[in-house]
Parts: sequence; C-alpha cells; structure tokens
Amino acid sequence: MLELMLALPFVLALVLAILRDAPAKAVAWLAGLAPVLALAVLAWLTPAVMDGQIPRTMHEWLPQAGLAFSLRLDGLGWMFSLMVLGIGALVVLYAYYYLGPREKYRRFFCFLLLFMGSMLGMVLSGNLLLTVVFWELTSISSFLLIGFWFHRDDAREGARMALTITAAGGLALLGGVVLIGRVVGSYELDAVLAAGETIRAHELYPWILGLVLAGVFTKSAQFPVHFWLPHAMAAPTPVSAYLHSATMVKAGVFLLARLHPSLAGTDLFFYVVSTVGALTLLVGAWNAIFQHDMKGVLAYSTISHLGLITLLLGLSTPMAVVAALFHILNHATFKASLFMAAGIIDHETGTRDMRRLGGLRRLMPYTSALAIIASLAMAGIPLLNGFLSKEMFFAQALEIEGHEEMRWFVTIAAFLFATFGVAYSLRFVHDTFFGRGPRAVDQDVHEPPRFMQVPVAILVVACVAVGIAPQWTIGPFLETAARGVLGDALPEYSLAVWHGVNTPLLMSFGGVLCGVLLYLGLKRVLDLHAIVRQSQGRMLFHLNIEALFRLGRRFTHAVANGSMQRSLLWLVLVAIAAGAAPFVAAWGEPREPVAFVSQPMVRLAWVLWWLLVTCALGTLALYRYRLLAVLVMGGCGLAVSMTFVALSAPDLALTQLLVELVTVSLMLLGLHYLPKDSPRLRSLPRRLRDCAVALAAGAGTAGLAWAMMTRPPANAAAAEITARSLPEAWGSNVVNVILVDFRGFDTLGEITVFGIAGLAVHAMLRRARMAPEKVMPGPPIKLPVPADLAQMMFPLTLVVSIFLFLRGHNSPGGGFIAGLTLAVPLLIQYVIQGAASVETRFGFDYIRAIGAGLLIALGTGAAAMLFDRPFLASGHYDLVLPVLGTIPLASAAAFDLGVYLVVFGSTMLILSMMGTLKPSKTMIAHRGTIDPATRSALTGEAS
Amino acid sequence: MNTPELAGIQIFGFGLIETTIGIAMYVVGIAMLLALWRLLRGPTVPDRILALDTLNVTAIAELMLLGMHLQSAIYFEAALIIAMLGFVSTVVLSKYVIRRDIVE
Amino acid sequence: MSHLPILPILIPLLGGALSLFVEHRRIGTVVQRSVAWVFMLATLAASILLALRAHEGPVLVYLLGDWPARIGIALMVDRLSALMVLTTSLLAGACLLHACSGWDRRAPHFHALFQLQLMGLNGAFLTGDIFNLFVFFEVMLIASYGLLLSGGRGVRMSAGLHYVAFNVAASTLFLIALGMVYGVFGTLNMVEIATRVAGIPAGSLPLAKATIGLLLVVFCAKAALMPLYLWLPEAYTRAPAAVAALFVIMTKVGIYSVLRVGSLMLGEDAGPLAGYGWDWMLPAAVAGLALATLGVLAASRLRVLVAYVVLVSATTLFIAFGLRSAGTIAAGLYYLVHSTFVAAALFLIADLVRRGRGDAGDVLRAFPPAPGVRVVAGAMFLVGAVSVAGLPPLSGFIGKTMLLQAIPEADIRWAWPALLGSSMLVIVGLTRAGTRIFWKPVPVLPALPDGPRPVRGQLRLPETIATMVLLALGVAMSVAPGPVTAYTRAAAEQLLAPSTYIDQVRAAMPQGRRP
Amino acid sequence: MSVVWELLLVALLLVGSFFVLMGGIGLVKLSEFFKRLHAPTKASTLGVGCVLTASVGYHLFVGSDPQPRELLIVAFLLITAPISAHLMSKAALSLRMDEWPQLPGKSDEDTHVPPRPDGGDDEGY
Amino acid sequence: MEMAIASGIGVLVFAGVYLVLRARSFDVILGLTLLSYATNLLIFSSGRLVVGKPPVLQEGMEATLANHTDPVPQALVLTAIVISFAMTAVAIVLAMRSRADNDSDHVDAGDVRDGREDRG
Amino acid sequence: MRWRRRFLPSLPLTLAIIVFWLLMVSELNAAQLAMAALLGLVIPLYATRIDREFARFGSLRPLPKLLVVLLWDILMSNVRVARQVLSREERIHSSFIWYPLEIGNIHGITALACCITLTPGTVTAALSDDRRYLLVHVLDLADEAALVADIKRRYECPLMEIFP
Ligand code: NA
Ligand code: NA
Repeated sequence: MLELMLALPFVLALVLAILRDAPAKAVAWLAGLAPVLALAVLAWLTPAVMDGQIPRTMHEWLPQAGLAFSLRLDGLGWMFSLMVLGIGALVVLYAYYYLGPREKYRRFFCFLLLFMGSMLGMVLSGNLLLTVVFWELTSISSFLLIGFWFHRDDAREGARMALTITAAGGLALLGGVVLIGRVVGSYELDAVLAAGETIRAHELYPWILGLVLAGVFTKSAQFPVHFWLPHAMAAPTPVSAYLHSATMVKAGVFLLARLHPSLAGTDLFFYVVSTVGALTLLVGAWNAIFQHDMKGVLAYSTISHLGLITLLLGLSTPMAVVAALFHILNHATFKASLFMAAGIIDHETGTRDMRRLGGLRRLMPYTSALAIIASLAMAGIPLLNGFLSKEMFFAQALEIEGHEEMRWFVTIAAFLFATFGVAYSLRFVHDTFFGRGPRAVDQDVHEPPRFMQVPVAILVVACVAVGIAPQWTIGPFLETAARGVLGDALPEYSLAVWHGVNTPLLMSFGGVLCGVLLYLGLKRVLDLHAIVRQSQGRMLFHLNIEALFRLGRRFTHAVANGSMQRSLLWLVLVAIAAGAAPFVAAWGEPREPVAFVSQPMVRLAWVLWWLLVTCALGTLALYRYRLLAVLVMGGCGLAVSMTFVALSAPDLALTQLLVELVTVSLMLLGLHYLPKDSPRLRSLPRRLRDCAVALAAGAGTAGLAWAMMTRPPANAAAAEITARSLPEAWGSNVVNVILVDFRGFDTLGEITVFGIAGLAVHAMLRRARMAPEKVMPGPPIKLPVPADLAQMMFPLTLVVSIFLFLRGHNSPGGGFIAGLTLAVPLLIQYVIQGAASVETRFGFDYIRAIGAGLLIALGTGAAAMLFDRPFLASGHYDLVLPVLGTIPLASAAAFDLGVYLVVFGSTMLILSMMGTLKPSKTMIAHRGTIDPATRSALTGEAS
Repeated sequence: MNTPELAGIQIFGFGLIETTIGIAMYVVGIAMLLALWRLLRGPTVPDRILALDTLNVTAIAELMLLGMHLQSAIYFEAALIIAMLGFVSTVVLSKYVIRRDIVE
Repeated sequence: MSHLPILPILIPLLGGALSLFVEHRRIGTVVQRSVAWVFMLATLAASILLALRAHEGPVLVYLLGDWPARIGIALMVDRLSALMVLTTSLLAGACLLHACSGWDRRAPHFHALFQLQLMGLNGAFLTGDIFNLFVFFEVMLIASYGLLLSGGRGVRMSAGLHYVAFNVAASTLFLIALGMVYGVFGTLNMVEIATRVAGIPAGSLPLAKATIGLLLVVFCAKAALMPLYLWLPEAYTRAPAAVAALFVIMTKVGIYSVLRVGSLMLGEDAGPLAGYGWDWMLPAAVAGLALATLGVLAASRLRVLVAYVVLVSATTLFIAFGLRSAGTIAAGLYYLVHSTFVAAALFLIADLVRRGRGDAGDVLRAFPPAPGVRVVAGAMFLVGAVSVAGLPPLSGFIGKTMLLQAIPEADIRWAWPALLGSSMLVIVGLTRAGTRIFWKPVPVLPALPDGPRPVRGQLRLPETIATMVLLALGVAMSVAPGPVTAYTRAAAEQLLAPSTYIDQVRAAMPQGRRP
Repeated sequence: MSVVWELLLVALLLVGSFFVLMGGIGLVKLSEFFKRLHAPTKASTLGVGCVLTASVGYHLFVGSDPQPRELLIVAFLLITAPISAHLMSKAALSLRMDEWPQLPGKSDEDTHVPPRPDGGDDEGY
Repeated sequence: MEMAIASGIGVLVFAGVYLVLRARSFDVILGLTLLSYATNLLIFSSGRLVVGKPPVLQEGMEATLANHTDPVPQALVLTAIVISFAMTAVAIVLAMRSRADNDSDHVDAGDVRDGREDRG
Repeated sequence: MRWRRRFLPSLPLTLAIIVFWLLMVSELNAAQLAMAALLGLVIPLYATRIDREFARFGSLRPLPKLLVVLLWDILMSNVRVARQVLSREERIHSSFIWYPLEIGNIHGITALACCITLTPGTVTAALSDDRRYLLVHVLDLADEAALVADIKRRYECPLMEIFP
C-alpha cells in the first residue's frame, strides 16, 4: 500500500510528461488525482497508525551499500504525509485557477507532482539513505519549480540559490548519514533509532551531528543560510504556498524530529540547535517587519517560525517536541492559506507590493476576511491555532533547566518573537486590507473565482477549528505524531485554549501589546515604506559564488591555458621526477658492487658515437633552419642504423634506414607547406629553463640506460625463444620469427597502426587545399638523366623487395622491410616523374591494399582457428615438387604478405596524398613565389 | 665446402690482413668524420647534401670492413639498402632544393 | 577451444578492414552502415558473453600462437577486463548510432577508423603483455587521431596537433619504460614481471622502481591525472560529438592500466615494491580533483565543462583506486562505468545544444536553441547533470555513496571533503550552465538587415536515441545496481588477490606444443 | 698463391681506404662546392669499390660468404654516384652558386641573368 | 661500449626534449624524431650490447644466447620504429593542416580557447 | 614480334633480373632458377608501365673495351684528383664547359654522364633542354677543345654504337 501511495504522484507525473496537447483542465484533474487517491490510501492506513502500528514495506535496492527501498508509516510520517498530500491537493486546485491561460500547465503539474512524490518519499522512507535520495529529489524538483518562470532573472537566481544551498546541505547530510551507517552498521531507520545511545557515545558523534545539522539547517532556511528562502519567492505562488509552508522547508525540521531519538539529548545538540533556532527566529521575525512584498513578509515569517520549531526541537524536552510538531502543523495551515491569499491578491491586483495596496477589505471582502484570520493565527492571537503552539513554546522556554543563561536567552527570544510576529502580521493586515487604496493599481479589482478561494477557506477553517477546540480536532493526530518521535516517552499534556492565568499567558498578552506598540511606533518614527533593505545574504552569496567562479577561471586559465608547451613540459618534468626519485631516495644507502663485464668498444664505435652526438647536437643547433636540420638529422639516422648493424641487429638497421628515408621525404613534403624557419626565441630565461630541463632529461635517461645495461641480463625467455625458433617456428631469423610468430599479435597491431596512419593522412588531406609556403616559378621540372636511371633501377628494386620479403624468415628482411623497399622505387618515380604520371600509369588503390593486407594477416591468423588452435598458431608444410625440389610453405609467410601489403599501401598512400595536394584558392595571397635570383645558397630559401 | 685459406701473414705478432682491416676502418672512419664536418659546416645546402651522400658511401665501406673484421656476411643487405637509399635521398633533397616541391 | 577472449579484438579488426572495401560512393551509405552495425553488434555480443564467462571466476587465458605466456603473447581476461570491454562496446554502440545521424558520411573512413578504435580499446583491456598493451594503446590512439581529425578543419587541427604531440611524447616515454622493463625483468608478460618483481635484488631496487614509476607516469598521462591533464580539455571539446563521447573511455584505459600494473607489480606480493608510487597518486588525485572542479566552474563552453567533468570523474577514480581496498575499488569500478556513460551522454547533449543554437555554439551564454531542441536537450541535460553530479537517485549518487562508505576511517578526513566539495562545486557549475543555456532568455538584439540568419540544427532521431540509450544505461545502473555492484565487487576482490590470477595464468598450457 | 691473394687484398684495402680518405679530405679542404663535388664522387666511389672487392675476396677465402654479392653494390654505386653528382650540381646551379658559360647557339638576350639550368627554354620539358 | 651508447641516448634525449619544448610544430616533430631514435637505442640496449652475433641461426651453431644476441628487443624496436614512423607521418600532415587552417605553425595556433568555431 | 613485345617487353631487362636474382640469393638450383625466370617474366610487364624506352642495345661489341678504358680512366682520374686535393688549391683552375652531344639515345646520354663524372676531373652538371649539350664542370681545365675531343673519342663514340 505504501508503495502505491508513493508511486501515485510519480506515475501521474510521468503520465503528464508523456501527454501532449492535453487541455489544462484535464491536466489539473490528473494532477489532483494523485494527492486525492494517495490521501485515500492514507486514510485506509490511518486506523492502523492510530493504533500504534507501523505499516512497513521493504524492497531491496542495493544491499551491498545498505540502500533499501524500505518505507514505514509511523505517526510522524503519517502527520507529514497528511500535510504533504492534503495541502498538495489544495494547491493543485488553487494552481489551476492561479496559472494564466498561457502557462505551461503540463510542466507545472508534472514538476509539482514530482516534488510531492519526493516529499512523500522522504517522510515515508524507512532507510536513511533512501531519505537522502528523496531529500535531494526535493531539492531538484523544487529547483525546477522555483525556476518555473525561467525567463525571469529573479526566478533563475532564486532557483539556483535554493538548489546550491540545499544540495550542499544534502551532500553534508549524505556524509552524516554514511557516518551514522558506519556507527550503527545499518541505515534502516528502526536500527538507527534504536541505536541512539551508541551514536551519542561514539567519537564520531560531533561529526555526525554537524553534517546532519548542516543538511537540516540549509533545508529549513536557518540562520545564516536562511536567505535563499525569500529569493525562492520568485516561484509561482502555488509553489510558495506548497514548498514554503508545508513541505520543502519542513523537510529539515522533519528530519530533525525524525532523528531526534538518535541525536538529541546531548549538550552539544541542545546548544547548537537551540541557539541557531533562536537566532533564526529573531532574524526572520525582525526582517519580516521591513518587507514590502507580501510574499516577502510571509517568507521571513516562515524563517522565523522555522527557527521556532528548530529551537523547540533543540530544547529536546518531550513537551518541546510535542510543541514543535504542533507548530509544524499550525504553521503549515496558516502559512499556506496566507500564501494563497497573497497569490489571489497578486492575481487580482497585479501586484504584491504592500506599498501599492490597501483597502482591499472593501473590494475583496471574503478573501480579506480569510487572510486576516490567517494573519491573526500567524500573530498568535487566541482562539486561533498559532496561539496554542506559541503558548506551549513560552512554557517550554520558561522551563529550561540547568542552563540558566539559555533560559534567559530563549525566554527573551520568545517574547521578541511574539512581539515581532504581531508587528509584521499587523503591518501585513493593515497595509493590505485597510487604509486607502489600492494605490497605483490600474486593474479592476474583484473577488477571484470561487474555487480559488476554497482552498484558503478550508485552511482557515482548520486554523479556527484547531484554535477553538484543539483536543477534539488535532489531539489524536498530534499524539500519534508525537509518539512517532518520542515513542514511550510521550509526556502528559493537555491541549486546551485556557490553562488559567500563568506566565505564558501574560507573555502572550505582553507580546501582543508590545507588537502593536512596536508597529505603531515604527510607523510613527520611521517611514516604513521608504526603507529598502538589501538582502545581505543574497549579496554575500552572490559575491561568494562570483568569487568562486572567478577563482575557477583564474586558476584554470593560469594552469590549463591550452599551451602545448606546458603540457609537454609537465610530462617531461614528471617523468624526470619519477625516474630520479628512487635513486634520490636510495642515495646514501650502501650499494652492492655490480658484477658486470663491460663490452669493449667496437672498432667503428668511436666514429658512430661522434656521428650520432654531433648530428644530434647539430640538429639542435640548426633547428631554426629547418631544411638544414632535416639534413643533419639524416646523419643521426645513419648513425643509429649503423649502430644497429654493428651491434648485431641487421633487421633493425634496414628498417631504420628505410623509415629514415621516408621520414625525410615526408618532412620535405611537409616543409613545402610550412614556414622555412622558426623565429628566434627572445626570452633567454625560457631557453635556459628548457635547456636545463632537457639536460636533466638527457642525463636521466642516459643514467637509467647505463644502470640497466650494466645489470646482468635476465633473458631466460629470450633464450627459450632462440632455441625454439627453428624447430617449432621454422625460421632462422629469430627476429622475424618473433615478429610473425611469437609476437605476431604485436605485428598485427603494428600494421593496423600503420594502416590507420595512412587512412588518417588520407582523411586529412583528401579534400584539403593548401597554399605552398613559396613556389618556384615555372612548370614542373623534368630530369631526364636521373629519370632514365630511376627507370632502370625500378625493376631491380622490385627484385630486391621480393628478395627481402621471401628471405625474411631466415635472413634479415621480411614483410615490413620489403614493403618499404617496394615503396622506394615508386617514391623515386613520384619525385622524378610527378604524381600524376605515376598514378595514371599504375593506378594502385592504396586504400584497398591496406584493407587487403589487414585481411590477409587476419585470415592467416584465423586459419589456425579452423584447426582448433589459437589465433596466429603457425603452420608449416614442405611442398615437394618434381623438378624444383622442396618448397617450404609457412603460414608465417602469408602473414608477412599481409604486412607487406599494408606497409606498401600505407606508405604510398601517405606519399601520394602529400605529393598531390592542390593549391589553395583563397589563401594564395599569403604565400609567394621565390625569386630564383635571391635564393640563398646557405639555406636554399629566399634570403 | 672446402675453401682456400689465407696465408695468415704476421706482422709484429698481428695478422697482416687483420691489421690492415683495422687501419682501413680507422681511415674510413676519419673520412666519415670529415664528411660529418662538412655536413655540419655547410656552408651551402648542396654542400650538406654532398656531405650526406658521402657519409652514406663511406658508411658502406665501413660496414663492409666491419663485415670482414667480424667475418660475417650479414651486413650485405644493410650495405645494399644504404647504397639504394643514399641515392634516393640525394635525389629527394636535390629536388627539394631545385623546386621546393619534391612531388610535382 | 574457446576463442571468445580474442573475438572482441578480431571482430572490429575484420569490420574495419572490410569497411575499407565498401567505402566507395557507388556502394552507398546503407551498406557501409550495415557492415559497421553487423560488426558492432557482434562485438557487443562477444563482450557480453565474455563478461558472463569472466564472471564465473577463473581467469580466461588465451595463448596467441599457442606459445606459453612467458615467450608469446597471452590475452588474459578477468572480471575487470571483461567489464571494461563490455563498457566499451556499449558506449561504442551508442556512439555509432549517433554518428549514423550524418557524421559518418562527412568524415572519410569513419567506419573503418571507428572499428579499429574499438579494436585498440578492447585489445588494451584484454592483453596480458605489457608491450602488446603499448601496441594496442597506439592502435587506439592513432585511430583516435583519425576520428578526431577526419572531416575536421580549423581550430580542430591545432587542438589535434596538441593531442597528437602530447600522446606521441607520452608514447615515447612508454617505450623508454618498456625498454627498461625488458632490461630489468627480462620479460614482457605482466604476470611474469609480477613474479620477478618480488625477487629483485636490493641493488637493482631503485632501477626497478624508476622503471615502474615511468610506466605509471605514462598511464597517468593517458588517464589525465594531475598535472598531466592539460591536453585533455581541448582535444575532447574539439572532437566531433560521437568521437568525443567515445574518447571518454580513453582516459579509462589509462586508469585500467594503472590498476592492472598496480595490482600485479605493486600488489601485496611485490616484496619491496609493494605499494610503491601509490602514496603519490592520492595527493595528485586530490589536487587534480580540485583543479578539475575549478575547471568545471571556469568553463565558458558546455563541451569544455563536460571535458572537465570527465576529469573530475577520472580523478575521483584515482582516489577510489588509490585507497586500494576492495570496497573503494568496487565502488570505483561502478563509478567508472557510470561516469563513462553519463559523460559520453553529456558530450552528445552538448553537441545537440551546439548544433541547435547555430552560430552561438555551446558557449554558456543565452541563445535560443531551436524549438524542440531546448526541451529534449534540456531534459536530457537534467538527467545527465543529476547523474554526473552525484545527486540521487541516479547512478552517480550510488557510486559516490558506495565510495564514501568504503573509504577507510583514516582517510575520511581528506577524502570526504574532497569528494563532497567537488560534488558541490560541480553542481554549482552545472546549474549555472544549465540555467544559462536552457533557461536564460535571449536578449533582444537589433535585427540585422541582411545578416545571415543563424542556421539552427534540428533534432535528429538517431542522435536523440543514442543519447537516451547512454542515459538509460546510467539509469538502469541506478535502478538495478545489484548485479553491477556484485560484479564490480568480485572484480575488485579478484584484483586484490593477484596471486590467484598469476597462478591461473601460469597454469595455462599450450594445446599443441610442449609447454 | 694465398700470400699473393692476401697481399692483393691488403693492397686493395689500403688503396680503397686511401681514396675514401681523399674524398673526405677533398670534401673538407676544397674551397667551393663544384670543386668539392669532384672529390667524393670519384674518390669515394673507387675507394668503396676497392674495399668491396677486397671484401668479396676476403669472404671467399674465409668462407663466411663465398658469393660475390658485394659486386652488386659496386655496380650500383658506380651507376648512381654520377647521377647523384649530376643532381647535386643541378641543385647548386639552381641556387646560382656559380657562373657558367652561355649555351652555344643561344642569343645574348639574357646575358646578365645566367641561364636556367636547362637553358631557360621551357619547351624541352 | 655501454657508456658510449648511454651517452648517445642522453644526447639524443637532450636535443629531442629541447626541441619538443619549442613552439613551432615542425620543431616539435624534429624533437620527437630525435626522441624516437633515443628510445629505439634504449630498447635495443635492453638486450645488452653484443657485437657480431646477429640473431640469425646458422647451421652448426647452437641456437643459444651464447652465439646470438637477444632477439626480443630487436623485435620490439622494429615495432617501435614502425609505430613512431606512423605517428610522425600523422604529425607532419597535421602540422601542415594546422598551418594552412590557422595561418600559423605555432603549436597553439588558432586561439585555442575561444576559437572562431564558436564566435561564428 | 608483337607477341614478344607483349609478353617479353625487354629481353635485356629480363636477363638482368635473372642474373640479379641469382646473384642476390647466392644459390643455384632449380627452384631459384624457376623463381628468377618467373620474376624475369613478370616484373618487366609491370615495370614497362613507366612507359619509357627500355634498353635496346645496338651492338655490344665496343662494350669490353669501353669498360676497360673506363676502369683505367677511373683509376687515373682518382689519382689525379687525389693529387689535386693534396696540392695547393690555387693551382686548380676549375670551370664549366658545354659539351656538345652527338648521341641522342637517353640511355647513351645517361651512360655518358656517368662516364664523364667518373673520369678525369669532370662532373656533369646539367643537360640542356634540347638534349644537345651537357654542362660539364672541370676541376682543372687546361684545354677545352682537347677535353671535348677526348671525351668524344673515348666514351661517346663507343656508346653511340651500343645505344644507337
Ligand atoms: Na625480418
Ligand atoms: Na606536390
């Protein structure tokens, strides 16, 4: 049943969200259905609750985290459900009339039902985590409701402020709840409520309390974060009537009451909660006097009353708790009706500014009467419900034991509360309904539609009924609710209008008297209407948020300024740190002597060393003259290749050489479209810094390499590979066997990378038009003599390529080297004959070559799967032919064929794309031609 | 396979041919460094291209000498490729100097 | 024998290769998309099966080439790998759907690159060999370059250059680290390395530490951990939407690798190296979280904001994993999956906004989205924002709650404020962005006489569905979190017991060879 | 016999390395590009040729590789080195690094501007 | 020999890193190329330095590491060379495109943070 | 003839490939012969797509003599260049000359360019567009006419016979 009750608002919200183009009336009816049906369910459950039973239901949600969908309906929950649903139903009715014909009914009621459901879920929740879930849902849905008129600045600001503060509180609450879960070992409310002693005795208690109270205080708009509430008044009035009288703001005090058995009862709780409550009460009440907006008065009054409730819960005596609950109910009724009345007035007159209103008593008698009664209830005038709970408050204030200074403080606060309350109520009534006016209202003012008054009337009747006959009307309910909090500790109390002449009564009368005097006095002394009070909270909030954004911007722009140099610098620095840290940490520790025999220098090592080092430094020295740097870097490549040869790695040397050549070609192709040199960097410190970083990186890498090389090798795996290469993989070039067999999967990935590079370049250049940096005048050059030679070389290089491919498994070579070797003669043809000539003659589809290569490699690997062996398991077959003898067929060769095709295809695709770029049509203005007469022989560029 | 043997002439206690190979390696190495000097020094672009070309050619000699020194034929492919690519890179670089656009 | 572990790699490779043959204009979009979807769905199916198999407990070992793991390459699938693969496939499905609303026709080779990207991602998650991991990193990266740059122009090129250069530099570092790994440990199989780590002689300890430290630096750079995150915002925000959404998983590859290396090489059994480097990771994560959060506040464009949200989630993950308890890791894994889906959805939404607002792009200023876009995008943004900010009832809340619960007592003092505070500020940032984009009315501008009308894109069905699918995955994770959390919990426990993993992998025998 | 072979090899090596060195020295010592061009294109080619020939002989006798494959490289170098030189001088000419004589039979119309490498006539292309 | 290789690697890294930290795309690419030389040498040297024992098996010579150098790093370097080459190719083309599209070869060309893409 | 041109576009090339292959693989057996033949047949088919004239020899008779002369000249020129390199540079008077060509076959021109570059102190620097002049740089020019005549006699004439 509880699920049904809770589901109703959500389901109907969903229905509303889906419905399109439904008339407003139907929407309102559907929306009203939710609270009405839920109320019916609640009514059905009421007898059981009154009996002291707690209907429960539980569904697992996330047992690992202790999160369960468990609902329970005890007295407190019942009371709040009643409020949420009852006032909810009235608000729906009211809102139907309130919203203008052009308003988005569907969205409004959808959000309203979402909120209603969230609120209901919160009060029904039997699991603290679930409470947090619904708690935050109320924040979100209230954000949507407050921002309903999102085209208005104040609505957006109010919504953001409310969400920011309540969501922050919600996060704190989450923290608190998780801590409670740690202490108690469960999030089930029953367990938590039963574990009050444990919680209070735990060392985490202050933290728990602080975090939970942070949630409570933000939600219930307690000082000093109360300021969001007045700004939430930018919401449509039905929303205010609902959220800020009965529901949203009550969520905080609800939770305080809910966790009262677990958290209350310590001095810390007493002092913190009562002090905050008392301060809120005073601040709210005092500010309410100076508001000109009707809803402003009501908002500050709400703050003040919430302070009162908090204060009562802080006092923690059973009677105080009863009073708090009683006041929650009372406040909900009169404040909801007042908000609705204010909405009616706004609706009819077009303003809520009390400075422009007045004399409405004559124009709207019924509404005025209702509003005045409700205001009196708010002021705590006898025979109305507000009076009763206020009396109880006074009594509790006077009975504080053991904390003398608190008793004085609270009593004075209570008296001031009464005084201010009377004053602002008086002002509210007087400025609106009495005197001359309405001033400066150009509308024809009359009573609203009858059914718009009905909700107000119902609530006011409730105020009066409770005020006159509390025991009959509210008594049983209150008792049920109080039992929900206090359990067996329910005090003896009597709900009666007359308790005889006692101090509270005198205080009440004194308060009324002082309030009237205060209002009259203020009116006499000050020009109330001229006082414009800025909301300091808002300003502070605004400043803080702005400061926050500024901080974010400043930091982010200072740190993440989009500079690539900075990214790379950090990478280098972190790498240096990571590499150096262990050695620094191990500095002073005794080092074991390294048993290591250094390799003697190879004969030509000294040449290579000089070549390598000088070319590296030469590249560095010449980097600004790019062509020269590329040239000098060619020396580096040669040195590295020769080092590989000298150190027993012919395959590497071949690959390095080929790649080096193609890289240089690509760089030259690229240089055609890039500036010829780099500008000089003026900043010396910057250069020095980079130099230092580079030195550290170089030294660090050298040190690491040296330390690694001088360790004895751990190459058992390599030995095994070497030993198994010939008998099991049928290849004597172990490097190639590793590439196509042992680690063939790496190669598959590698050719994929290579193929993708081709595709990426193709994608980037396919439609690109670029202006070359500078062009030489004249038509393309032909070089007959080199062309002739290249033509002769072409078939021979093909032979070399095939040779390297076929022999690769047993000698240096293989698919990759062969593929590049095949690309080289074509490159020459491109260079000498021009791209167009080559491509028309050969008509390769390089992209398909890449695809085919990948498919062949993949197919070869997958063929093993047909034999129920893993991917890439190699096979070998000796084909014996009559004349030719034995021809070894190896699956590895097929795999290598895939490599061959991909490498060839991709290399040629890249070269061809870069070589056949079309000049830009628009950007040509930036670039120019080189005057042959002015070219510098030093750099080859125009000087 | 029955291969003829070298005489193994000894000079100052070292094999003559070995010593000669060693000397040749040093001499060719010096030539490489001279080419390197020209590569770095320039002054003109064609000078550097020429130096790079010379480096490639001398590298072939050096590699073959190393092959003799280590009595291994494994360096053949590397030398062949260097010869091939040295030419190609000279073509490409010269074409760049002449036309800036190496593929027209 | 079962070839299941390798299928998530081979299927996309085949798909990518075949895509190259159907690219011609004559063949038409339908065929191209059909091919892409056939392979996408097959990959997805394989991933699901793999996840189910992995959940049975034992590590699946696939010996490529039928060589024993110590000399060949082995794929190793534990729950974590399978989870990552499944997440990737689900995400990729949505991204592909989004791309099929038109981007795939404007970006040359899109489908091939997309499939190969998928191959790279899956390979990185499945391989058990650290050099093979590098190779798949590169496959994934170069495919991402292609996807990022294909069909692009202008600023995207310079952002791409930044991204490429940084990643190439990081890959260079990776290679240095790999050289060191082989030089120090003499093997590349991660399990073999793990067994040798403990026996490293004292004299070589600093070297081993430096080696693994460099590896971690690389992974952290890919995962965009402070201070190596500077490359991320630009690259992600300049990418086309579907690609940006797919990129969300890329930071996770780095995180996955940290987790894997941390579990195997720095785990309990790692002797003197146990826990090395983790002490640094937590402060870096917290600082990174702070900076990422400030970035969320500072963002002037929606996509930048989402990029920083990605960073927030990445750093949150580092906190979770850095604490190295089963609880935090489990929570972190849940959070990882959730944040992947949601952040990807936010990228798609941001793109919708950008298109819907024509010239205004996704700048956080008032500008009217096309009617229809506002409502749909606004609603989706709300769901995404709620989820990513960790507000209930969506997956972010569950993830964050589990994380808060799991953080050990001693670390609460700094971890909680960091996590909760960041959540708070992310809410502030998202609220501002949302209200500005979807709520703020347009200032009335003087009408330009002959000025170009802003071209505002309309909703396209595949895009909307793709976004909704991603959001729905997040919602599903919050409605029924049980299976996912059970899985992540088991994965975390598996991860914290590397010795069983190691034993299972070493026990794997070739089929047709001597072991 | 083998003594002769060995001495021949030694001679080849010495001559070869000497010429290679000459190429290097010429490259460094000579004062302008076109002069420098002579040294390496000739000397190095011959020098390398000698070394390669020695290598063939040496491997033949040592038995590590009894095939004259190095001759392929020699042939290759002999063919390509001149063409490389040709291209490099073309590059140098395009940079106007030297003056060269007027093409016979052409008019003096462009006396002050040196003719383009191919005579400035585009029709031949 | 080890010292020579290590110092060579160091110098390459020094030059490479300095260039990588420059502001122009081409300089960065040059730097990355130098760095890739360094990494290739470093990975290669992880198999230790052995002269004249290439990992090509020959008849009559036992297939052990006494006769042949460690082949694994060589295979790794091959893969690394290929991959770096692919990356370099992409980077060069990207540098060209970035230069053409953004009118500058500065690595942060095109006013990255508030680019024209958004200004419309 | 047509059949031959279609399937065997250039016999010299085919032969060259076969020899080249056998030299490369350093094996002489049936399988390698078959492979060489296969390549020799297939590659020219492919290579002819470059669409330039393939080597067609006139007479190979002058070739041995030319080779010997060339070898000798190479040796001599190297000695001379070495001497010049080692001597003082002021004595070297280098200069360009235009060498008038009579040979028209492009292969012949290429071969001649090779010969000139490889031999006495000369380097070819360019070919005129009409292919009638070779620009030759002479390291130490004494007598231009004598040099031209020398080249013509020693190289160009035999080459014209080989490449008619
Ligand atoms: Na190979
Ligand atoms: Na071009």
